[in-house]
Amino acid sequence: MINKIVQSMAEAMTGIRDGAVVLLGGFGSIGQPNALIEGLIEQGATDLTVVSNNAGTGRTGLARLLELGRVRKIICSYPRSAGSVVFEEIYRAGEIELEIVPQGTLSERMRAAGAGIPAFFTATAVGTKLAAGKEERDIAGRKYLLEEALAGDVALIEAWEADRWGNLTYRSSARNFNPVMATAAALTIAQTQHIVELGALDPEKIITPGIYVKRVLQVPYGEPTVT
Amino acid sequence: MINKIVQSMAEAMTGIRDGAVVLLGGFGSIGQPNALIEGLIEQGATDLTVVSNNAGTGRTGLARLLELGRVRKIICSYPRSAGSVVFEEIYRAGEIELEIVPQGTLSERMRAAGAGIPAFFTATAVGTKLAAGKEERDIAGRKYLLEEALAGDVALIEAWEADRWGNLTYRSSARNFNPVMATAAALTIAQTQHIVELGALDPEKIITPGIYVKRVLQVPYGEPTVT
Amino acid sequence: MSVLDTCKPLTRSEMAARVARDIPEGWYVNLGIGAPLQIADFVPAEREVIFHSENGVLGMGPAPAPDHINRWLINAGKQYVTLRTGGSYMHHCDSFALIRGGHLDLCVLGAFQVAANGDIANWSTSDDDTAPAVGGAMDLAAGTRQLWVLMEHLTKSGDSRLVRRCTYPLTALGAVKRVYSNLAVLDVTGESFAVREMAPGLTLEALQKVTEAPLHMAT
Amino acid sequence: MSVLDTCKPLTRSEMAARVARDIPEGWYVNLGIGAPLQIADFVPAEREVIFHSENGVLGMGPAPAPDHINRWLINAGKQYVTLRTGGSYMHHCDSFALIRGGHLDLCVLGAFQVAANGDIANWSTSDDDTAPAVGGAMDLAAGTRQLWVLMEHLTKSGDSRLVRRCTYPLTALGAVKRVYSNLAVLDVTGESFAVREMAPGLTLEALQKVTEAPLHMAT
Repeated sequence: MINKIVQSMAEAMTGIRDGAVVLLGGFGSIGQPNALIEGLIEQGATDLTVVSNNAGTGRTGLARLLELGRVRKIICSYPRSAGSVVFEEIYRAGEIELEIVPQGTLSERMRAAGAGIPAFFTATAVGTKLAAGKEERDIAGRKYLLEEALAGDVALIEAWEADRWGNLTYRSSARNFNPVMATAAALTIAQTQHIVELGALDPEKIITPGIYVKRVLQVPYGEPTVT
Repeated sequence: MINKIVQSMAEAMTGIRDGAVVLLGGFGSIGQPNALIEGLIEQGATDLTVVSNNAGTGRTGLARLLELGRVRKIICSYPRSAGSVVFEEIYRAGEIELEIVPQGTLSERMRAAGAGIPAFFTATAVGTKLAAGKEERDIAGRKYLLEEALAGDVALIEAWEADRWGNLTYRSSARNFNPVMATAAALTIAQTQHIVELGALDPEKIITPGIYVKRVLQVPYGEPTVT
Repeated sequence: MSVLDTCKPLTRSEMAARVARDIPEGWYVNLGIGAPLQIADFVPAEREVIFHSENGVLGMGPAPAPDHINRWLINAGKQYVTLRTGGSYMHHCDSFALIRGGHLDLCVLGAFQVAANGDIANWSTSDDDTAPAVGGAMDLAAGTRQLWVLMEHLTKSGDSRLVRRCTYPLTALGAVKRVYSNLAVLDVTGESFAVREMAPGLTLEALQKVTEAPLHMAT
Repeated sequence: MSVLDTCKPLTRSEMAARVARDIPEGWYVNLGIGAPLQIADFVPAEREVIFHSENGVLGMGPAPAPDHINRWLINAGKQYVTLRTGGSYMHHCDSFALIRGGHLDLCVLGAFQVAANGDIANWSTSDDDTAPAVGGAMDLAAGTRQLWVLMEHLTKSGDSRLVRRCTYPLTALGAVKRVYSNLAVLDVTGESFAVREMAPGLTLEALQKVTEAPLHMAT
């Protein structure tokens, strides 16, 4: 019997190695796998490359991971928000490498990794400083940049419901980056508010099929708070 | 008030021009917009390029459109099936141009058109005769082909439920090419079995949001038959 | 005496209302975070305009009543919002495919500078910015069918934001179609801005005095 | 006297059952149309193997009872199928993203020829084929983590389908990992096939006699 549900955080975090590329779901604090990030802090892997839309706020979660010096490089679209104090400190101190990627290019690069597409052309960022070093090509009279797939070793995501096959649903705008990150990593670990029986999820409504998910940990924390 | 529901086939077919690239949803006879294809036959546009996974069976629908000499070129993955007699006749007679595209490349090329990606690399068809004339590139030690976006002027698709904003759901495997074709055409026309009140579709379950749909025509034909 | 003393510049709310007036029913519209978000408040509910938020919300409605907050539903500015009847959710990648694919009729962004040729700079104020943050601005500017900019005509220090050539790092080349400022509504024409409307009491001459980019009256 | 007279070749069902034996629980598997589809019948339901059909069905189950047909649910071979508890639907593009992205553990295809270097030819029998039809074969062959081929060892006219070099138009280069024929199970090693099993009564020498590609015993 396939059973992707794990019973402990330690089990969920098994095998995340130093140097790993870690994709972190969520947009702002919604759909963010907070418990798994705490688990990763506990687990100890370091020298990480983190891919995340934002760069953490306050002193917990991703910000804490940064503060502990565990992240070598961050790839994101919007590191600067109210409360991203830790990131700004270590960035100014030259203690972290930053790769800024436009938000749509960021999600498409991960989608490409999950879909077996090593590179694609996009008009986003043409003529801007984010085009530096990128191949530019004229196609049918418009200029485009070649962007490469961005794959993760690990994805930490948050779901609303999950079953033992790893099928997932999300809630409202908490869907955000989670489904695409699930497809882009070798080891996708989901925290979920609810675990349901196999068959309880409407087959027409499953957003992430279990093929993309290796482990599921139930973390019923209630309602998120926007920080 | 936005209302994409049209009351007649003539209204649904307005503005399809000679020479148009027409995307036809469906896989086999499931999810195939049969009524709209009949409408197109009636409407009269000719010199069409048709994009469809199959090339029609029997002497109705797409096969009839072919038989009437209205299709200049067909782009598909699998023209030869039991009953594709019309296609085989006119193809042997040299009366139609055929572009064979691997099924996954076909759907991805349309997705690219809908997603603003003019071209992407894929490993599919490398080293085969379908690679002829295509740019090949080595990326991270593997060979890939550059494939171009495939956009439609018109998409004819079939849905299960629709509302006046053009939001759509599909049924089981009738989903197939329909959602991706909806994104890839300038004018997407959907036939639907059911029309529901705005708000009746679960926002978590809408597969094609109305932004991709211009017109909806209700065609409650009951159950499909596999041909 | 500044030109601003001789006329009545639009307030922020008036600017938002002015943009709202030009959005027809049935359009799919993305409003940039900050000032543009306010535009939605001035589109009457009976005129169906469908707002998109790049974090995967299509058919976004106004802020919820305090006792009816769905804590899983925020907009790109990370504020609580609602979903209108007929709205739907999508993931980030589908959401930006919608943007990049040119399916939005309109995007309204804020900006630091807009050039006469339609170049826009709205994400970074210098080339050595510490921790620049671009978000979805470049995708929206490059992908939307039509880009309008809503911004103050002048910087706090009185410099023109409508320029011959952007000096701040660019967001996109030649993307802007129209600018709504507190002094005027101007179309991008390539060489100079075409002035469609001015704030009450303003003349083209006076407007040109505070505008770096060349202006002409729209015909 | 043919080698086939001195041994007991596997029947089609035995071949399907033989492949089924090697598929472990938890694998995600796509079965090509034609003979490979039969493999599913030999995986016991209590061993959870999740079958994918490229027309957007994940968790495909066996054919329905005649009075319980869902007429919107077919497989890639256009036969009515069922959805297992836990299964789900996706659109074509997501379905092939799953294939192309290497998420399937296994695909089993039929073939006209497999070469010692793993090249496969399974979609067209000549370069000037009238109306060739490739379907999803190239995507599956290039994209799946592991490709096995299920085919008769010999053509109807007695030619070997395991060849030094494919003479039919290729489906993919170097993609095949293992071949299950009615005479043997063979691994692709690059130079010659490694024979893992033979049909009862067969020797390596006799098998080599009817096989164009060089063979050696697997160690």
